[in-house]
Amino acid sequence: MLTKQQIALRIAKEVKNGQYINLGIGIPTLVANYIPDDLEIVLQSENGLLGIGPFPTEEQIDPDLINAGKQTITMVKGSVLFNSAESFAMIRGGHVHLTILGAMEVSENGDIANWKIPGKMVKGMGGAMDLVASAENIIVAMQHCSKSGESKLLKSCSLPITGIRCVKKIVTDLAVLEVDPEGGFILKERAPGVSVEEIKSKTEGKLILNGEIPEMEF
Amino acid sequence: MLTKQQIALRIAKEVKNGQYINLGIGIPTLVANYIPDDLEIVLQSENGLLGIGPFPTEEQIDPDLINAGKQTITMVKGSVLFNSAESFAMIRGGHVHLTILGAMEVSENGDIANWKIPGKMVKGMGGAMDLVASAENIIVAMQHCSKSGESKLLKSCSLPITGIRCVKKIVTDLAVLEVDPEGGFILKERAPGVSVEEIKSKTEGKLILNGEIPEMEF
Amino acid sequence: MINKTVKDANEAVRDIPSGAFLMMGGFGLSGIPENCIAALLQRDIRDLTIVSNNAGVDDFGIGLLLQKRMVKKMISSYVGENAEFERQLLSGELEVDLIPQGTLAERVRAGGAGIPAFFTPAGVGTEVAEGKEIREFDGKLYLMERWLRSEFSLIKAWKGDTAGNLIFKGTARNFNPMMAAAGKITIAEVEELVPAGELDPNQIHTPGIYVQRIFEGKNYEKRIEQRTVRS
Amino acid sequence: MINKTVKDANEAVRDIPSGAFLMMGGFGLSGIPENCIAALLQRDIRDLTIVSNNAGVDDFGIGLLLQKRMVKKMISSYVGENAEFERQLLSGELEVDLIPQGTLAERVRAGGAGIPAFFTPAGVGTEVAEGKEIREFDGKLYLMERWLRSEFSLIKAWKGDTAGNLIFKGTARNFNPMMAAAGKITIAEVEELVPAGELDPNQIHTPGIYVQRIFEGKNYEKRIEQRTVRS
Repeated sequence: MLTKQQIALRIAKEVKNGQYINLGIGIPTLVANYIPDDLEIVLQSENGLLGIGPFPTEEQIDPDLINAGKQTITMVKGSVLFNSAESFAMIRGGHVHLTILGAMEVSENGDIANWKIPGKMVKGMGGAMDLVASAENIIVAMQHCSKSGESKLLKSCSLPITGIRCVKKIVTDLAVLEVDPEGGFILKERAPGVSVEEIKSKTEGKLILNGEIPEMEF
Repeated sequence: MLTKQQIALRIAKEVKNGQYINLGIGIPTLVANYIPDDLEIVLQSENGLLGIGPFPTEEQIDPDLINAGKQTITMVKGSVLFNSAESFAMIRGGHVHLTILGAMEVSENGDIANWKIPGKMVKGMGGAMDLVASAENIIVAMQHCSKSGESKLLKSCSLPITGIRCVKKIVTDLAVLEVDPEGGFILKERAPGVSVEEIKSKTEGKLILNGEIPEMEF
Repeated sequence: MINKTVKDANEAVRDIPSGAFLMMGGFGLSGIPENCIAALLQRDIRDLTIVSNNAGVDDFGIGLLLQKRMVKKMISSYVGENAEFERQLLSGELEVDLIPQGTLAERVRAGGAGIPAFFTPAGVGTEVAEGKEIREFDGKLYLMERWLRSEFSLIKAWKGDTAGNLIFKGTARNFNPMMAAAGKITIAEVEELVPAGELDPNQIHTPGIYVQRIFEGKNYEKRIEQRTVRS
Repeated sequence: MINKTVKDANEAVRDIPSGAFLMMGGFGLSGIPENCIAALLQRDIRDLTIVSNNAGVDDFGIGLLLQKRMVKKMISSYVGENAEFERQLLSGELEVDLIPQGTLAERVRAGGAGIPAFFTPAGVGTEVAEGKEIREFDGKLYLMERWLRSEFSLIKAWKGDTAGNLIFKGTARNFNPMMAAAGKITIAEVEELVPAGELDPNQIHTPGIYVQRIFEGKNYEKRIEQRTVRS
């Protein structure tokens, strides 16, 4: 089973040179730490920045410079600031190539649920619905099962949906899976030491097995 | 009969303190010369400037600073530059209070035709359709009759329309008229020495006379 | 040039009535109209509807208006980080409309730009789509969304001039420019107010035409929600 | 940061094919991509569709492309000042779509922003409305208009950096920023190209994310159409 850091590390391998990327809160944020230095990529923050840099030193802290998680940040060289309408014009217009975000549930047709648990407090969807409806490539970082052991890769989502038919790839603590446009999770890679049988038993949705399934390499 | 300068002078009296104004090409441009100095107003140029100043001196000429008529201009203090989408956001959103423009024909319900003469070369409507569909107050500056003596204040426009039910007031070489929301030109003022009868004979659309019609004062 | 200056926050918000429909700039606590919120707290008004991406925290920003029970309804994209908000919502004292952040930004932009409705893919197939027109363009489904316009927009900029031209700083820009344009009366508070003509016309973020009142604010706290530093 | 630099105009436009759908920035002759137009003139391509507010004059700007019969169709708001244009139009060699200027600007903006359609009051009751959906919102009539997106957008800025961030000057900004965002491949020519990091991130008009190729142009003529001076 992968740690959160390993999930982030594995997702970082999906990043291609020249991409503009939006990273969600949680594991996705960790991905930034593992992107190879020789790749030219730009991180977008939907509150109005292209070119997120590392966290600031104490001296660099600026209350007027935060990311979408309201954390203090810095800018890299070549950054640009803009307003929220421009930010979502970028997202909706397909200019941000890759969105990496967390999920509570994903369905075998690529639906995602990650914003609301009925009966519990509702915090709102923030920019998630815009992001999943727009980016050409959407990768989900998540645990394969809930804390009580229920599969989070489902035939259909039980929670309120954030977006439909949008997830392309899922990296969990157990596996890398792609969503088949016809429906179903195509198992691409196993976490080290995890068997196909275990993944199958923990995937409620249709699991598609094509030939030998390799272990992930790091 | 008023000269073009006098038409502009009369229209300048309609300008109120604090207004943002778009002036069309021709007589409307002349209006700027007659706005009293004690009024704080701002002129908008739809190619991307609020705060049009006077024409430049030879030394001030800048090819990157023109008005919507492609003339070289200057900026006043407090000016701001923006793109064409922002410019028409201002216009369409009703932020520009007053549009003054020329017309080939106006109808008694406030329709205006000023962009196309079928059979002749078509140059395009530029920003006119956006302006007449949007501003809360639209004043037309025009000659009462064509060169061949035909009335240009009509029951309905014969030329292709620029916008419907939008003109609020018309200042011609003969008269000041308001468009009645119910239909008809309400005669408000006569040019010096011009009789009500002459105006009536030169207005094809319904002319509404309420009491004594005063001569314009300058 | 038209002078939009008012004396201070109290004068700027003096005529906002109970039941008013307001917009307030800011993302989290960044770029919020601190002085205007403080002045509103002095007024005896209630039943406000507020469009704002977030709802502040318990003891700062819009959270202060919630504490005084001045708010009837919030229109926001994300309202976590606020226990008093949660209490009022669950008890039925407060209404909330949750809107995807990009849709919120674009609806406000549309309000200022005179676009009564537009189509966006955000929310298709979700509960956000309920009751809305769905239409296919070029093989993809979109929702029709309406503009948002306010009676008063309360915004915060870094620098401004007496003509109402504004420059924002960093990510404190966020929703402020669109809300400026979408307000029937827009009140801008700025950290530094200069005479018209001192700002570069080519570097202004919000043209003064959108601003009806402007004043130089004071004592900005600029509270940080998540203070993160490099390890 | 991603480097978008190409060597020159010839390299930038090398793969624009016959029949391409292009956008070109500029208002009149102000802010037009002079270097890209010159490079296109060297290429043996034709049947271009060009979205541009105007069509240049006989011997400058897009007029040069018209002279070489490279243009099949213009999508513009105003096309006066051009005798060759008129000749080709009347003879049926050239097609033209005339669009209200604000609608043109917003359709291009919508293309970049992923808004497939929106409503505008411009053109209601006119021949522009023919074949379009008309809808009433809050008692006023509006037309539904579709987005415009290009295969290549050719734009001109004042300063730019290697990451594609752009700053425009004066009224030469006009349609350039929206066209940058609406292009699948956007080519920006700039008067001065600087390394990423030299421009103030708070003062950039067009974010580099919209620009795929950038180069420093040369020999800008910046012809003036109506040279007017104070008397």
